[in-house]
Amino acid sequence: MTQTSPTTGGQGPLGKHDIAALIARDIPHGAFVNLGIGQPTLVADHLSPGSGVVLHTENGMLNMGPAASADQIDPDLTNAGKVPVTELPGAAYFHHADSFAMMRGGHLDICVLGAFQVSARGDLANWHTGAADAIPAVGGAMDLAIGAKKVFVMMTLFTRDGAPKLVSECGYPLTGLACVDRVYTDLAVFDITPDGVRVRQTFGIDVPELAARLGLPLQTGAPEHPA
Amino acid sequence: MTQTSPTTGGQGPLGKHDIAALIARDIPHGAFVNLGIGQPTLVADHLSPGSGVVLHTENGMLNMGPAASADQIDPDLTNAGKVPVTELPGAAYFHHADSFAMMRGGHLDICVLGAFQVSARGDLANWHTGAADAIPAVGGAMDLAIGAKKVFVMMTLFTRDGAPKLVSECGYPLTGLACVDRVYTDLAVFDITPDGVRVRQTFGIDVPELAARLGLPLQTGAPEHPA
Amino acid sequence: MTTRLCAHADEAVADVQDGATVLVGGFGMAGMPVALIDALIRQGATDLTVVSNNAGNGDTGLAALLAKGRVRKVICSFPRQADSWVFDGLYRAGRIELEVVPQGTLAERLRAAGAGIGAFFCPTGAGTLLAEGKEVREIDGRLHVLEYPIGGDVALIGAHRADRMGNLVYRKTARNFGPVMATAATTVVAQVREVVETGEIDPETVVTPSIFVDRVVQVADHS
Amino acid sequence: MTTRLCAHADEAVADVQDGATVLVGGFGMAGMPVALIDALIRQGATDLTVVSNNAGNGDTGLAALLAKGRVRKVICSFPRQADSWVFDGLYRAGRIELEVVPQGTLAERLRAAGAGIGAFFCPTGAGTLLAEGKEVREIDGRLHVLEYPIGGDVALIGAHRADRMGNLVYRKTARNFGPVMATAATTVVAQVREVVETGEIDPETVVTPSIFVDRVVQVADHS
Repeated sequence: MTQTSPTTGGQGPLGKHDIAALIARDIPHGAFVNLGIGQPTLVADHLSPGSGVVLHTENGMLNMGPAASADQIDPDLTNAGKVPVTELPGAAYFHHADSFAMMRGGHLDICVLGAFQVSARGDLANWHTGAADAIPAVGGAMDLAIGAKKVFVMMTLFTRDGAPKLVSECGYPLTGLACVDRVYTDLAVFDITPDGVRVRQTFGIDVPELAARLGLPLQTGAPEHPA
Repeated sequence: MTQTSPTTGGQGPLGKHDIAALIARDIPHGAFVNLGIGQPTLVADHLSPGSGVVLHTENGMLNMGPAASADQIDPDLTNAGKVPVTELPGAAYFHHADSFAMMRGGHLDICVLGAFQVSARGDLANWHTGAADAIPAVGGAMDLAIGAKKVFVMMTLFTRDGAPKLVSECGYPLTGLACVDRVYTDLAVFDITPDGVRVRQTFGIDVPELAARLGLPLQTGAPEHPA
Repeated sequence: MTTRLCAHADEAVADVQDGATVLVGGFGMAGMPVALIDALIRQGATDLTVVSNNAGNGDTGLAALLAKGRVRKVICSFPRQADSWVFDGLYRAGRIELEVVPQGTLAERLRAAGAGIGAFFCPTGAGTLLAEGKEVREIDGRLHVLEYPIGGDVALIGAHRADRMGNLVYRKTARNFGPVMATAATTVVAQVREVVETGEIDPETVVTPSIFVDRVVQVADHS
Repeated sequence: MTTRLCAHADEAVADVQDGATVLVGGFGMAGMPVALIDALIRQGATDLTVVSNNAGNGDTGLAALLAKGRVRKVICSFPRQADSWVFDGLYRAGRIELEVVPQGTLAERLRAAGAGIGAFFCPTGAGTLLAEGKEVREIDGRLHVLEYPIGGDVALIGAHRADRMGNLVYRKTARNFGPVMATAATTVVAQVREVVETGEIDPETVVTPSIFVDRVVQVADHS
């Protein structure tokens, strides 16, 4: 894990496991957290047993444990990605309406989501490419986007083609309006604040270059409203 | 229990236990029933163990048993009138939101309520005298009135002063609009139908006299839409 | 009314009508009422609207029902999956309608149907494609979308254990949509692994009370 | 965040602010958090809004809180009872505000606060005094009243057993408003009869998961 001051470029870019570790480090002790599906689930591997962090899976469970080993697989026990998982002491099961009530009601401290794009005011696009022949499928993405107290996004900062994914306005169909609080990427970590995008850390790139490549004004310095 | 054809007066008036027995007889096998508080709870005493009727109490229980005897009293187990009750095999407990969701969602077959007044189109008044100094208190009355598939009212047909309680328009503040299906009284049983009030049975009074005392047009003959 | 124990899944779904709206429980395979879906395929009802979290996987279960052309419309949160080729093909051929609903809103709309709620203002999806054409209102500074109930004619759910009265318990995350769908349909059919005597399920642990359950079928596990 | 086990009820309610909205569980004495109410009386917070099914009985508990003049407003379904003389006196003297809400609507408005629902259309009370001044809409041929959430700053609830993480189970009809109030307040305090080790409550039977519970106090039964 690489940590630098926001104004000097550190080693980078980070790999997805490094980003996951960075997010894990920023999750407060005892937080209730949903890791969505896909890459954000890597964050779980970096949470220490002593972290007290309780994982929520939207298919109806709190205190979800790690992925099940071959001899632990139980078809009745999966995460939201339908991967077999395990149960920790103190777990609780509940039905889908209760699970999403918990989420939408603002009881989760943090959720971590992937994204196609995040806008400078925190709009999130992560469910639909907008392609004419795409079959729309939203799952729990919109619920997660608006539900948790803090929404963290985990993504690469640029597409394979080099296009920024942190943008002034999302081009993809939105998942939620002004819902993202922080964006963890391979090149930097950003806070979305009422004053705009603030750089928390960079990895192998400096802020002026970052601003130039993103084409966005970037704030630096300590955030006024810490997450 | 006295049963007569609707057009001839039988013995009457009925006492509250006779009315309760009459209602119990009309509850189909296996029905899910709420008996509210007060007099309608007498109906439970007339349900045979083989009736398969399941009692709901809105404070969160299905398959409620009879009132607790002295050695059965458990402060954690009461009915909606806060009377200690018992639990039958196959009981289930649930919280208040689930209990009233069950009621409002139309899952109860029958509820039996007391009333100050019922109108000819089935409006119910049973929660508030409308007196200027009365402290309003509704409890579950409005939820019960609109929730069950069939709402039965159990009451005397006239006040102590001789005023009819089955009326063309309720004078008391309403509990629910057009929600009553059948009215069991000491002098007659009535169905509230789209065509008006239909007499099912009378007790010690004939229909012309009943109509005269009520000042209401009354239908007779078999109901077109049996309850 | 009294829950009926059916000897076979075919008996439990015998009266599903053409044009019915069928709620199908399960999230992935957990809680999926496979035996009931297979029975529905044999039964032959068509022109169905299916409400379920997904739109079928592989070639069995819901996918097989779709493949037979029995489903006019799917209401779900996540139709597109790695193995949803049956749905994908029908959709691209214009042979099936799709209503995509955010997963939590799907659960809440089902709950509303079961709970007698006429409609509700929900923040999920506000400002997105899925709110298009829907009434929007700002409440406490936040945009909300007006969502209506989704009720079914029939619900097919998978539970773990029933007693003879029809009280149900589930197991782990196989609980998912079962309890809420059980409140939201006119006729509720549950497949369970085990039927026990009335009184053998602790009343504190009942998840779906018998009032919601019309028919119970015991089936071998994972069939 | 992590649930805190408090040694004494006084510690659990130490930070209740003047002007707070306090949700108080219980139906009659079943589930009534008597020790927490007594602690709140000692603590001294005033100008409170109390949300509870009733408005106090006899001279103890909620009635004692009212008698000390600490409550500005009561939101409840059924204030008037044979032994509600404290409330009755304050109300008739114009010294307390009252909002009467149908019992199921009270539960549902609390649930809405906990479930992030902005408002909901409810058939209960349509056409009655309790709908006066409220938005009404006909949905599917039936009148519905628009109802808004009721959330609290603090919830005081009585449960049966907690584990050290804060998962709660209730007992019989003492469950009543506890689970829904636990979802609806910023700070949730539960008094329980027993605290067990984490892992000793079957995860299938947890009624209020620890995520909703901030503080737990073990108290002797019926105190």
